[in-house]
Amino acid sequence: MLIPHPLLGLRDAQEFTYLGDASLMHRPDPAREDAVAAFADYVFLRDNPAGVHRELWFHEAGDRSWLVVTRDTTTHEILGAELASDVKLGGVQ
Amino acid sequence: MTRLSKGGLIDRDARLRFSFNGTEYSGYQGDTLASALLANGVQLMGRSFKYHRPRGVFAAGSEEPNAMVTLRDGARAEPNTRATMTELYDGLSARSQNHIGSLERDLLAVNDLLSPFLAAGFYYKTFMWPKAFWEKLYEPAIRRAAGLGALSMQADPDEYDKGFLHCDLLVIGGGAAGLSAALTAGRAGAQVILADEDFALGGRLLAERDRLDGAEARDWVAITRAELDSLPNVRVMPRTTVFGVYDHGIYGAVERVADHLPTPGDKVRQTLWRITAKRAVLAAGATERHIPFADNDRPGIMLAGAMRAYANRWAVTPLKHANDPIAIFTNGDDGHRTAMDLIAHGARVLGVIDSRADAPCFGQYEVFPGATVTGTKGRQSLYAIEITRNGQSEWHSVGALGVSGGWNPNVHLASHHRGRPVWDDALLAFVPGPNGPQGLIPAGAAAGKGGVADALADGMQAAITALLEIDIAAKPIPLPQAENAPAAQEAFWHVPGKRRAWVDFQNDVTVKDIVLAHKENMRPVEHLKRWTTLGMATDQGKTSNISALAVMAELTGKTIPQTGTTIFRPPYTGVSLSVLGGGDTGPHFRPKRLTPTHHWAEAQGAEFVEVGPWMRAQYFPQPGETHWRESVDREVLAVRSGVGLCDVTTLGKIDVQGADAGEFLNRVYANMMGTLKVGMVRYGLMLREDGHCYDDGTCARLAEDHYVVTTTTANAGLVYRQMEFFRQCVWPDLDVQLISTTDAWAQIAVAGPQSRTLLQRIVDDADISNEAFPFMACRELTICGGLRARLFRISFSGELAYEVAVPARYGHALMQRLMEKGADLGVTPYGTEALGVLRIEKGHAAGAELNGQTTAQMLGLGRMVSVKKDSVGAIMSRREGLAGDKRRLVGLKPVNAQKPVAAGAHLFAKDASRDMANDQGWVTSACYSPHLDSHIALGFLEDGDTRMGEVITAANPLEGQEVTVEVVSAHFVDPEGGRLRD
Amino acid sequence: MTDLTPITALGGTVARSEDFGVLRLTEQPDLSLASLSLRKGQGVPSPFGLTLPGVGQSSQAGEYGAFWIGRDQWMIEAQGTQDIAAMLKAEVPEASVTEQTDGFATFEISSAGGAGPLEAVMRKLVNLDPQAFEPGAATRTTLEHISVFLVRRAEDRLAVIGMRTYAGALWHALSTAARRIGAQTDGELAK
Amino acid sequence: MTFSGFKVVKEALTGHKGWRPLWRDPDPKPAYDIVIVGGGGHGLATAFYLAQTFGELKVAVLEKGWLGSGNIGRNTTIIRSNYLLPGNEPFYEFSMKLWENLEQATNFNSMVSQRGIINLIHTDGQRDAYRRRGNAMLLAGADARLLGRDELRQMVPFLNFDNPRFPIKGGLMQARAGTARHDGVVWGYARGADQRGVDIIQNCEVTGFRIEGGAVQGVETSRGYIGAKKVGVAVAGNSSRVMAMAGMRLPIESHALQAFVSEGLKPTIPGVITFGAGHFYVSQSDKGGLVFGGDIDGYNSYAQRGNLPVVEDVIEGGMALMPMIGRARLLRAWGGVMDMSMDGSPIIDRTGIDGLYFNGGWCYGGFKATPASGYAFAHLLATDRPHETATAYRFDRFARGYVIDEKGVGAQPNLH
Repeated sequence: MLIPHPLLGLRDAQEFTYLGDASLMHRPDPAREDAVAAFADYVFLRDNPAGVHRELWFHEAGDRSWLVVTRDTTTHEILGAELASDVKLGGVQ
Repeated sequence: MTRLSKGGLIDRDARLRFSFNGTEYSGYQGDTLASALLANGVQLMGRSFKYHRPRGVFAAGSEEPNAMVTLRDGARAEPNTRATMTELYDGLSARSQNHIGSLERDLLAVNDLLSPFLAAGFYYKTFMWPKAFWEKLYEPAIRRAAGLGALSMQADPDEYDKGFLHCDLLVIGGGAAGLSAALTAGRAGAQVILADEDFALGGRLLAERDRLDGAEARDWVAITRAELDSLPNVRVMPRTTVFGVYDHGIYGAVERVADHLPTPGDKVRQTLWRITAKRAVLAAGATERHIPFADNDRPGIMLAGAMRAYANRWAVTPLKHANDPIAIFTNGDDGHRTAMDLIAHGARVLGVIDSRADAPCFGQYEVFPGATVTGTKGRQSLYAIEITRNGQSEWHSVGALGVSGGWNPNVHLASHHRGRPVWDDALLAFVPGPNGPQGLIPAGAAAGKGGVADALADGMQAAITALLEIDIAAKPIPLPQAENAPAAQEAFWHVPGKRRAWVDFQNDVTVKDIVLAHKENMRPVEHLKRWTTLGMATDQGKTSNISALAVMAELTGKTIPQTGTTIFRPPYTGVSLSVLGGGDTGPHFRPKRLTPTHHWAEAQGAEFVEVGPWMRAQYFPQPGETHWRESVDREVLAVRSGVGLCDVTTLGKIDVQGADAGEFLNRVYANMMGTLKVGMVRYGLMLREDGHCYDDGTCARLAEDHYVVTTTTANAGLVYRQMEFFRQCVWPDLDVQLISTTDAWAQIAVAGPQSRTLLQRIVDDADISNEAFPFMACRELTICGGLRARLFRISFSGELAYEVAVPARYGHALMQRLMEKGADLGVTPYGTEALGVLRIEKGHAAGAELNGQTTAQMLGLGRMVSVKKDSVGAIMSRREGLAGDKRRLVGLKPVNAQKPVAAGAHLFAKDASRDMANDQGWVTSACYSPHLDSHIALGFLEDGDTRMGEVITAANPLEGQEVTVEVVSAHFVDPEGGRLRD
Repeated sequence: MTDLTPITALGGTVARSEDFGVLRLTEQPDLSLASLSLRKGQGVPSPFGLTLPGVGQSSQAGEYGAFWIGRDQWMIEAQGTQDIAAMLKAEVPEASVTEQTDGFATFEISSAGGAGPLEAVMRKLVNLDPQAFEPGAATRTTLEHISVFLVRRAEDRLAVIGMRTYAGALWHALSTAARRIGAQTDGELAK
Repeated sequence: MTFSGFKVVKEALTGHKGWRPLWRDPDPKPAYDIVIVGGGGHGLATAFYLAQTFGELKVAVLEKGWLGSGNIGRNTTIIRSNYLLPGNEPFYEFSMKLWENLEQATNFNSMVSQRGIINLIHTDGQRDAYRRRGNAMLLAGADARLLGRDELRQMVPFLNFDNPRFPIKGGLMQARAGTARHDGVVWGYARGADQRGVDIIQNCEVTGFRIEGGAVQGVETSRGYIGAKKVGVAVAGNSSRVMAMAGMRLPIESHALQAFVSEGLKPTIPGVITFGAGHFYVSQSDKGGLVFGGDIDGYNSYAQRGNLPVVEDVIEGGMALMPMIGRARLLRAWGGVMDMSMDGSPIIDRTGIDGLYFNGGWCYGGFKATPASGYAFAHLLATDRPHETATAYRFDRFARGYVIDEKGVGAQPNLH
């Protein structure tokens, strides 16, 4: 696989470590009343779509950036990649 | 000898000796083992898998099902090697396979007589009674007969390599279409790789008598090759099989660098290339199929196209006796080409048996229109065939028979991403479908355009199209004048009859087996394959699958496309495990990390142990010590009574800086880090977000906005990754910068009551007295006359102890210096074994306790999970399953101090029966404590914290041991911690 | 100065160097390194007069060099062994600076036969297109399971900067590739 | 029809005229008592035990493709019960006991072959962990042996004992473990279920659940609506997308796992060998192919194929362990879709919807579980109570904190 790094261009996926669903960026508010239930959903449940999936890859043997990669899980086609910190600070989702 | 007197792409001046089954033969440069054996009149080359039928060569390429040999001898023996793909070299030695006794008199040929009992799926229906006999009798017998070739059982002595290539256009296959594609792209200046599995470029152009620009095709091939070789932007890779298509334009290819040489010499034998291609042209050609008929598997029967290739490229006929007549059986025009080529080479042709009633004739030979072959004779060499026309049969003497059932485009790579090929009614074949891998364009015969003129034009057009997609403008090139050979054919798939008609030769699958599969409702094509083993042999059914589908379609009344194909999977042809495994099978299998004092420890005679990627000194045997325990006991006691030195560089170190560094660490550690004073260290516990313990270590605050944290050796990379995750993905608003510094510092633990005394001798001017530098202090200072260092007063052993860090290049010298300066103090280097004993004595958790399944409470660290703040894992650590877990880390002391406790033993109340219901925990770590002169252990025990003093049993039924132990505090040594603080 | 004697990453007292045909592999112990990370909102500085390079690039100013290692993050290089972290911190006191000199082992592969043999070695070791990795380019990637920085110093010189504790394994990988390429004749290396 | 050696001989002598379809191809009926979604190993085993043990008469199995087209059709065929945790070990041991009597139960030779499994030990820490595991196995009534280096070397002398990166110090062996012929398992259960009246319906894809008042009424399929009192879903690999049709999110990700087979070789490897330091496990089939595998590819995937780096990683491990296999060739590589759960252990449980039951999350260990999974799921469907060996496989273990995490890596599926 090749990951289209937003800064570095196409890079061998072997340089990356995969984490999973990008929803992991949205850690629940620990102060909310149903925090335990919210955290249980956050930690354990996944949409796991057959199709377009937004997911986190860490460029471990590269620039050490976390990326949000949009990829089709049925074809492995990659539709885009962004720096996770930009996504988070940009308030996406 | 059946070598033709002239012609062929062989160098008749270069005679090569070789042996087959111990008999010496000779051939020429340019031969394959198959062509050379045929030239020597050898028809019988192997035995089939199941019935051990005598078999000769059937094809001329990588689709060969029959002529499988074990090539070379000794450790280089290579089983299941296709004679058709083996380039002849001087001294080649090969043996046939899968027979007991000689190839000619294989004792297992008895299986053939038993074939009625061995029909498709027979083994699923029997061998079930009596029950025990399957494993004791039946299966061992089946296993004895299994397999084809044998492993040498020796390590492969050759070297292998891997590499990466990048190009604009990868052209797979160097026949007419591939050459024109490569030339088009090469002239356009694109970066081009042209790969072909053959040792000579040209593909079928070398096997046919096509004329290009009025000359022999091989002339055009040579000129084209020369031009491609001259272009700096084109890499021509013969002997290279592109075996798989992976995601995003990555292709796997194996280059057989030295397989054509007697031994590789200073070359690698093969190289695995991972080719990243922006676009690719699949010009892999087509594979001829046969027509199953009665007894169609005899040596002397082969594909008609292969027969042509042998005659045209290698100047041989597949006969045992040179002047025997040859017959052709075909359902189309293509078979006639073989007859004409053979005649042109002066061979005797009996005629062409053409299933079509209106069969044409293209030359001076007899045609049997509307006829089929319905029988053959000749157990080890064909000598007669039965031709049936209008119900009339007659036998004819022949020495060989060519069979042509049409050509299947080699769609394999185009289907590696599970896109299915589509049926072409005109072509009577599957062609690549629309859902192939992105960027891969089939061309030429692989796309169903097998005529030479068509293939040349299609290859060129494919290159132009592919390059246009990546913004490279390629112009059409002048193509040589060529003609498409007549290729009309009819759909004629097999000759019905009562005798066995082979479909899959290697695995002995016959039309009858398909009929049986149909009868038993094994009709989906995957069931057919699995029930009969069709297409599962080493040739992966290249010559058999489509014919089998056609037979099944006929039985079910469906069309062939409705019947469908099985899935095409990599590799296209078998790839050696050695080349995929890359070569470094020994000590360099995975890289080693060496500590800064590794060479010093080596010089001291240390024993080393693998700890993940690291090599660590395990213990330092001294003269006279005969058992590791003696060394370890000595090292442990030295620390407890004097001072010891241990390289602890392997612990991960992460530099954390920024205005929000303290807040960040508050969030990733369970306990509070933001309140840590500058110049102090705190033990840190890290949870996973699911609330279980993840890692532990220390946080040292070097400045208001600067911490150095340590991790366990095993988790260094993981903790760094997790911290970056939180920094970038969860809290990017915090001002924090992280970088790993594990390797930068050589860190040496100086532990024991004399450690301060020793350190005072190397510290330049800093005051490290207990008052100035108390327990859990840290400081940047200089030692040994100005060397930058960091000193931490932390202890893993429970003794007064420090860790001193210096730039890694000085670790070796620092260790030497400490040894010198501490000689009078009895300074002693210690390894991981003593480190382990010391920490067990002190009750510190390590890998066996922090195994990812345990909680802070279990470790007795529950109060470290701060409730004053949120941190990773804090919320989930309060779930009932974790909060209610009553297991606690305890110390275990055998009642008989000299009786060892085994880590991994399970804990039981003294009189409880030894079963799961009464299982109350397990021993995590165990050792002999020289300090206490007793074996000791740590373990997790139900309600352990309330059971001090209870005598329980550590049961280890696996090794037949039970040890009575007393439950004690995990802190065997100095539970009050006074030694740390003095 | 301290009277302790340092050793090289490969454990010697002098740098190791070995020739393989036209290729030379050399250990370079006299390179000082420190990482520079910008704080939140900090502008890009010019320590030692360096223009800090853009993504995937390196730059040079006198004895100092820099290469990009991540967003808002560079590795600063200096010839010779010196307390580069302290010097750098003095240049850019508001930034996060971390001593990295001994975190890494630096090896240089140089070719007396032009770019060809050097690129052939690269093709055996890293998944980067050598033709696109032009002089001045710098990146981190994996090499035989080891994470390394590569800096193309020139057409015929490549620095391979890997974690110091992996130095021996890295030398093994580099020298194996160099030996195999170095043993080939010029013709085989043409492309 | 009963299969036997006698029958095989008789048919051979009479031209194979008497063979009958292994199962019928019935049209779906309007309604069943129990509909099983998924005609793989687990679904068919469930149907078999529902009919054979629990006396359920109106059962259908719906399969969107051909029987056994999921992971049961492409795996490394290993059966074993060498687990550590009390939530797992009794279940897998129950499965092992069902394997041991499978042929007699189904009258079909699924070639269960107890040639043993050896998990190699490379470090002292690993030996301690395996000792704990071996003891757990014995306590659960399974068999286990701790092998020393010398004993191991006698059994498998061809391993790289003398020049390894990671030394081989011994092994944990389960002699009763081994392999079974994966397709034979499918066909045995399918034929057995069919003979007991189960309707097995191929090419019938479930496209939705009909749920009214919080209770399942039946399933919409590509062959029309089929009513059902109870619906059991056993579609591992596709669990998330099927259960999403019922509005459920699962603690599961789908991942690609590759498996490999070499060309046929004369048998040399006696049982199953697992190389802990190098991501590699291997056995040799009765046909002679080396059947081997390693880690999952690591990213979410439904593509049923994998990539080259894992191929290399697995084979590098194999070569380091057994350098003598180098001159053999890789023949085929497969990719399957694994239901990777958040703790590496499966789920067999009711759902929040009455009458809808779930079986999945098998990670890459589903094959060995097939008999017990089918039996336990049948037990749950028939009695509404979990089987005694499967009580831990609940959905709510995640939220409540009772995960069954053999590897101790937490909620990251690609590490299990």
